[in-house]
Amino acid sequence: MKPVMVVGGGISGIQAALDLADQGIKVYLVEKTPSIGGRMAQLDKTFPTLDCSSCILTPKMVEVARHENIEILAYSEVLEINGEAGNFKVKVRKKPRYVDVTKCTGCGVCMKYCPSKVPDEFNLGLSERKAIYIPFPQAIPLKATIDAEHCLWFQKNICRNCEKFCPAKAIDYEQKPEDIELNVAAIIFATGYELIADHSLLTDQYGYGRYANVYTNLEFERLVSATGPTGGEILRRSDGRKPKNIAFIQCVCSRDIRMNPNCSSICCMASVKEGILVREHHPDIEVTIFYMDLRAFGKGYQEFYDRAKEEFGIRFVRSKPATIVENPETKNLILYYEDTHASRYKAEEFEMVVLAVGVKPVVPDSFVPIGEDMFAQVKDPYLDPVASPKPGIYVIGMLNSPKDIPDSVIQGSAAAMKASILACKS
Amino acid sequence: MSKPKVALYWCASCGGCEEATVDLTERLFDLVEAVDIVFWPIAMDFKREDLEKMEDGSIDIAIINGGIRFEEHEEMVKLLRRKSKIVIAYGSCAHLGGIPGLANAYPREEILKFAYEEAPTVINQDRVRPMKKTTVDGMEFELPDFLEYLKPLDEVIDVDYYIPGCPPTPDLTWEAVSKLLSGEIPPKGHVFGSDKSLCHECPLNETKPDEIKLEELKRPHQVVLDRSKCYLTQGVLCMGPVTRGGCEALCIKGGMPCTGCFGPLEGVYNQGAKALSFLASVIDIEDEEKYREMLEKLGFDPIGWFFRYSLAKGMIYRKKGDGE
Amino acid sequence: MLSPKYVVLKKPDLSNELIKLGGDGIKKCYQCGTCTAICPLSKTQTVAVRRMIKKVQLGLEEEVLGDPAPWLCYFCGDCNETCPKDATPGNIMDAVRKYQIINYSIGKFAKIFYDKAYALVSLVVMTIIGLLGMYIFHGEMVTNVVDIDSFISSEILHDAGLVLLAYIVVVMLVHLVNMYRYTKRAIGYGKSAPLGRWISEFFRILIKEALFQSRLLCEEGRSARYFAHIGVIWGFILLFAATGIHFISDSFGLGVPETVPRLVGIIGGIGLLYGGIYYLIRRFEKKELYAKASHLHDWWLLALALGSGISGFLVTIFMYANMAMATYIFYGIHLLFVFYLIVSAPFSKLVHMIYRPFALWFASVWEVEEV
Amino acid sequence: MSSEEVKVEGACPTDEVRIGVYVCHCGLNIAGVINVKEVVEYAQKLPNVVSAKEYIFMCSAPGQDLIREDIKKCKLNRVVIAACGPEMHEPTFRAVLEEAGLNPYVLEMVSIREGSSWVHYEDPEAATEKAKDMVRMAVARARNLEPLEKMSGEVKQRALIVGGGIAGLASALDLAERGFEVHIVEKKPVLGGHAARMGQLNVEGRKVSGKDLVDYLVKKVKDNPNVHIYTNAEVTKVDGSIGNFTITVKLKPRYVNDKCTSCGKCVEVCPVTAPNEYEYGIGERKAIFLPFEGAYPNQYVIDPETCTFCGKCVEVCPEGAINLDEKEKEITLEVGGIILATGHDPYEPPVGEYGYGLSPKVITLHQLKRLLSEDGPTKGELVIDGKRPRNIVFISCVGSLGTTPNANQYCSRMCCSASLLEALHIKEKYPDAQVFFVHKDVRTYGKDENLYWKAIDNLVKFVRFEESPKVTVGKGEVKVEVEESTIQERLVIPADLVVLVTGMEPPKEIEELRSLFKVGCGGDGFLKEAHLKLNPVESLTGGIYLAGTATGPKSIAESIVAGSAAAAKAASLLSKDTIEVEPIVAVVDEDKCSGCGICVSICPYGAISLEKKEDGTRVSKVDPMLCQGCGTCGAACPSAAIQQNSYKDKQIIPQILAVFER
Repeated sequence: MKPVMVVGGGISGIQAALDLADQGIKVYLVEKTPSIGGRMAQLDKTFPTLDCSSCILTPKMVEVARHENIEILAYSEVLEINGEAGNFKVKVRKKPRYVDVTKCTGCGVCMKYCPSKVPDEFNLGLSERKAIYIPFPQAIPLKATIDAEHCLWFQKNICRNCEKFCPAKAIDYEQKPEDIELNVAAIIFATGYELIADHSLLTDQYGYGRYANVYTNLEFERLVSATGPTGGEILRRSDGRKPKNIAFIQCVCSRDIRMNPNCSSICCMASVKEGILVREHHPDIEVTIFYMDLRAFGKGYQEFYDRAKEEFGIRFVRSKPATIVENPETKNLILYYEDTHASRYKAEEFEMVVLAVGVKPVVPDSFVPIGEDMFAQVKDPYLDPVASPKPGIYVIGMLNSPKDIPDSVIQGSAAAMKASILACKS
Repeated sequence: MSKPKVALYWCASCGGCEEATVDLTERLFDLVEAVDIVFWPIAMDFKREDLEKMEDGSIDIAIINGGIRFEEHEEMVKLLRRKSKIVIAYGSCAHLGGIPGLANAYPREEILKFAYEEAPTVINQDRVRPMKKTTVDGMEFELPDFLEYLKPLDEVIDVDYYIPGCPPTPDLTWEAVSKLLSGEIPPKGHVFGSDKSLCHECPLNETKPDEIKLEELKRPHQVVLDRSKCYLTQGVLCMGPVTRGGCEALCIKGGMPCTGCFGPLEGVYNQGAKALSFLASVIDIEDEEKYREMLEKLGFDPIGWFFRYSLAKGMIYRKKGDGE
Repeated sequence: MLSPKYVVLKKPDLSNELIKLGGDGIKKCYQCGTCTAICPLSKTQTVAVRRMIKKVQLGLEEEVLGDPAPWLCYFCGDCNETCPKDATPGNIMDAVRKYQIINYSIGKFAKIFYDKAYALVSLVVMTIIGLLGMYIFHGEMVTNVVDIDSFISSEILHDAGLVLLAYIVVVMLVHLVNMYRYTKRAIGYGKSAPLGRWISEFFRILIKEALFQSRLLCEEGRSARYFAHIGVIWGFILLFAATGIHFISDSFGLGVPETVPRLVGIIGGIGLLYGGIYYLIRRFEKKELYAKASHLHDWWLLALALGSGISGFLVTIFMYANMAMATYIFYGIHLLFVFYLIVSAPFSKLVHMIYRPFALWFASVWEVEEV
Repeated sequence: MSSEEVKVEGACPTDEVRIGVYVCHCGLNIAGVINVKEVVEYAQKLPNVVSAKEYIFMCSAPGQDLIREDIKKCKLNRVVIAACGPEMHEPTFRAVLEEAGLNPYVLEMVSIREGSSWVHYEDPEAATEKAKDMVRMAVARARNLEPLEKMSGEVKQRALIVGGGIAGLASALDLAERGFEVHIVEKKPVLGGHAARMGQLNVEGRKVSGKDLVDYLVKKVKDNPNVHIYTNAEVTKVDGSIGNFTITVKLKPRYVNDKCTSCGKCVEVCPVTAPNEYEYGIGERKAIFLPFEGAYPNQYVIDPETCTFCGKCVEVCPEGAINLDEKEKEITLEVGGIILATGHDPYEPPVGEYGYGLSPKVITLHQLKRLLSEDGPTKGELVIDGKRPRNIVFISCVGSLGTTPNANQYCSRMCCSASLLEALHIKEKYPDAQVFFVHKDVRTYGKDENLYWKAIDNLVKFVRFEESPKVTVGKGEVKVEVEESTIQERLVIPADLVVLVTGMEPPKEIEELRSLFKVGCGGDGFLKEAHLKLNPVESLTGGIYLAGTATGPKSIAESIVAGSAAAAKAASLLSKDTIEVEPIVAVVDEDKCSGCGICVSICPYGAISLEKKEDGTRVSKVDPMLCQGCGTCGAACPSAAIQQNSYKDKQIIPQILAVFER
């Protein structure tokens, strides 16, 4: 049985890797960032059960780390794929961490002494990390990484604090990128998604980036998270004060002909969940969700939505606000919208606005064919929805189409099944 | 060889346990034949002085019923302990605190206030209360003081064996006594009765389905019980599962669910909590509101239901019992 | 608030008719309401662009015909710009305006101005009538000096003017009655307003909206368009006033100096020319949104307004230059243009100058609670 | 009082308890806050502790060496490690114990990092004191830890798939191609489930119908020698547990054998008619019938419920393929894993709900799909009451979102897309038809948004309601009255056809399935997954996996993916010869158990059963292969007879009492 490669260490990639490894198949799990975990690691809680996201994800991550059949290639990227189904030759570049992972114990001493501060990607820039860092406490592998772009040694040839203080003597400034070639039977791409945050619509129409108190949903997720930059306190970017009311705007950069005609599938429930989290912790904050069609389609979602309305008193307004104007003194935000159920035009002031920004897949270069809708093409949307038109290559999770966690997990397992058939034949 | 010397004493109890001894009926004669009763204030004229006069360890078996509520009880049982080789806690009150132990739900002051001032049948305008020392007609009297809490026997003295029940059944009493007399000495701390719960000997155990799911709870007076079917499955709280067997399911046979007088099984640290836990496990109501409604209708009384005999004997409670 | 009446869906293919009139965004709109929310007029009065589109999509013909909303819209194009579905709500509003003009008109006669062939035929017919009229009624032309009366006598012109005035009044009355009926049913259903309100609103709208176009001004950055439109409106008013002064002075022998109406006319003409040329350029540029979608009826109005303005100017110039023949020829052309303008007025886009204030009037009387 | 006073039964594995305590610095994670040295000194003084040490990283190789050496040198028989939570490193240290010759289960990890240094970083002194408390408690617990042995069971490398719908077929095909033997048991006489009757699935490109998909899968499955198909069969008994199930299957008589050539002569003579359930009640069938064209097996079947056994068919059958005396058979299957692909039922509106059953002009979406299917009763022609409908009104959320008193609360996920698809088919076929979609939210999630946009583009009329619409059935006339909420108008739509967009419901036999396979159901009535998000195709019962709509509404493509996913889970199990389970499971003390059955009622994994002993009394029995070690039974057991290894009262109670020992 040949090994299988999984590219992307988010929840669907993790699931695919585990299901393959459990069948006795060797798996290479390639992850671009220093740690596996993906988007789910950034979430506070998950709908509709309100399970703490890391609490349910971390055990899976640990399982991956401990599994004898899984080799994690974190901080690595696929460079080249040659060969064919059953016999791929994949060139993977292990980027230099400048830390000897066999020695590093993840103690975090280096991070304490590093003087260089960098916006923290894990918290979407809402806080800072150091130039040597572990992205989050549950990271796997729990190893430090030097971000050479911001490291004083690499930039200005000074400091070397981490080397001085590392109790395990694990720092190695001389590390070079290492290219390895792997022979695998199948490749599963689970490269995940990012928010469509670069569109001018966000800035022009909704003032994101111009107005301090406009957030994206992922930023807000970090903001309500107990592990986030504020320790779960909801505080405004402009004045660090708790807002009296929050508006969530759905379908920003989704269902919009200008950049993304698809429905992003997850934002409605994510906003409902975030609304519930807000109301649970701070019943004095009013929450309004502006939606067009509330896509509570999954198991338990409608019930969750009903609870949000009845139990948590979240206000739902059927509308797509047209524009946001900031009150320059209070930094409050005035939303102009039509409540389409009442056919009423309204201008309403909110102290914080969260934009449910749509998603786009992170596309793995030229390795998989991409459709017009930005998402990866599939061989047969009905019979083989996880297979790319290229034989032996599978596309799952958000790369495949917008989907929630359960669907991503299911696709991970399904792709593992398909890949295992191939691996067993070769 | 002289006959074994036996002492009997009662503390805070209703007297039922003494009755239970009498319920040995003709076996009582055998007992009297076999032993020498050296101390039994309720039946014969013995005084404290008589006991004090005896040599330490000269009594073979002391059978004590009732919980410890007065200073007098405390003194007497300590005395008995000194004089006896074996001490048996007899009946629920000595074993677990029993019904009088329910008073532990209230502080001493509240109990006295109610009993001497507020109870509807009391006329006591001067609010006279029993005092430790009272002078009547120039004579000073001393009364034993009312303790802060009621304690089971083993919290005051070392107890060797327990005969549970409210009251213990004559058969069990006879079995225990004859076992001890025959020299068949169980390990210290042994509780007479069955090692399994009442269900094991319950005639209705057969009728219990594999899975119990209760949609409603009822009190015995709210329902006409089908006496051929497990009471618990009929929605009536039966403490059988959480109570030591050994009584031969007398109440069950009499048409009443078990109230738990035999106390918890070995290894169960808190009978009431366990009862609450098992009952919660079998109630099949998802809706919280419905739950609340049911309890309201029921007149839910967790202490009376689950801790009827064992309130004085809680694991955590014991620490507080010392007045800490 | 839920409407009290029951609407039976009788004309489900209404969408197709509106699509023909330029409202093809109907096939895109998913009812998000962005258009209503972005509409600058929403701040003062709910224009409910989205609701209008929905009514069209569903085929609520009577509701569509009775909705004054399209007349409140100035086609600024903000909605088109922000629409996430590119449904061009502004164009849909424009299409509804046309649909209403057609349906309010007698025998739906206005249809012809939305069809090139019919419009051409009507142009030819009117030209023939006009030329024939001039041929029959023209006098002995004095060629050495300019004497307009000698080309066609002012009495004849005055009589013709009176006939046309009567025609306009009668036809417009019929159209307005139609408009009232539809509007009453749609937005005034079961409502009654006190007479005082009718009167006060009439004057408010006449002055604020009709004469000074306050709505158009309410948006900053659009003052050029505002002045152009004011130019056209006041151009027409002044020209009409000039004609009126001349007529009244003549008819009653008041002896108002010839220069007064002429001066008024010239000022009016300048306004008209300014506005007309402004619009012409914009429509050719196709930059602003209203100008992107220019239809036959837009060009028609523009051509007539400019034609009558320019020809009138030329007449004046030639007159002062004392070029008799040129003056007469252009005078003839000018009269033709004016004739076209007047005859087509109740059916063409020009009618908006009546419908818009009336729609505003009805809306402000009946939709009070909507504000 | 001290913990010694609590009676603890059961002897320790060796006479003298010798505990080693190891406190980790975790770099600065612990040592940066807690005074580790102080904790170590404190630990040294605790009873039974013979060695207490600290190290910067206990999990590192030198740290592990230190423990190993100590175990040998000090003859330790219990180990306490005060470091991080057990999640990551408990297995590491268990391995250390094993290598040093100790049973791996006499290890106790105490999380002074997550439990103290991380949360009390502002107060190092208090954190140190808390760490001491935690170590003392851990030592108290460690004293009574027992060595445990891992358990293992054999795995039969075969799978049972219950349900031959699209999800079941997908699972079967994947497992068979992976090389495992698969048994498909389908209750109906034919494979394909609902998917086979779903008609066209797309509007553009290569036309795909549900039937095409089923045909493809059936052909592949049929040709695979690893697959055994039993149609008209039902599972009647399930014995055993994960890795080793014994399944009893009842093969119901079909009365027609494979000599049948589907000539149809029997149908002509059959005198009995019944509504055709395969066409969702449109039209009728005979008692002997072919469920639908091209079904597999393509063989007639007699429905014994309606058949009068008159024998006319036997007389006319030229092949002699009919045998009315055929009897029920029973077979047993030995399998390692089970996939439940038991599907759903469409919601059936009661008569009168939205006029259903009162007029032929009111039908369900499933019926419409049959009418529009090329292989349907009208060969794809939409004809109602002899006429082609012009105004067609879809009413969505029938039976979902609590729109009627009878309806379910949940959203059926697929209905919006499915009905818009049919609306587009109608528009394509009959461009002059007016289609109204009366809806609440349009939930065309993900890429299906495309369908919504297409429907708008094709002038499908969307009518949004908050209050459920009213359907009035007059004389040959049907009217839909609805309050259009976005324009606040009361609309009356004269309808030639009303299509009730019905949702999905758990199948009627869900209760039987539940008790047969010991799987749970959620609040919506569908089978419950082990974890809604991260274990969506596994049931709480080991070795039983869930595919397709068994767990809730799904599209065809989603069902197929779920089928493959369930297959992956089964493949993980079947690819092993034996399965090992953690010995941290519940154990019953038969001497104490009175057979009250409380534990049986509460076990979420169906791992406990009551067993009758020779003396007639009952005792609980735990199947260690099924037990997941959740401890629920231990908490509920009224006699303390059922306890969980490593978490017995004698281990936990001293730990709790140690809290108060200061």
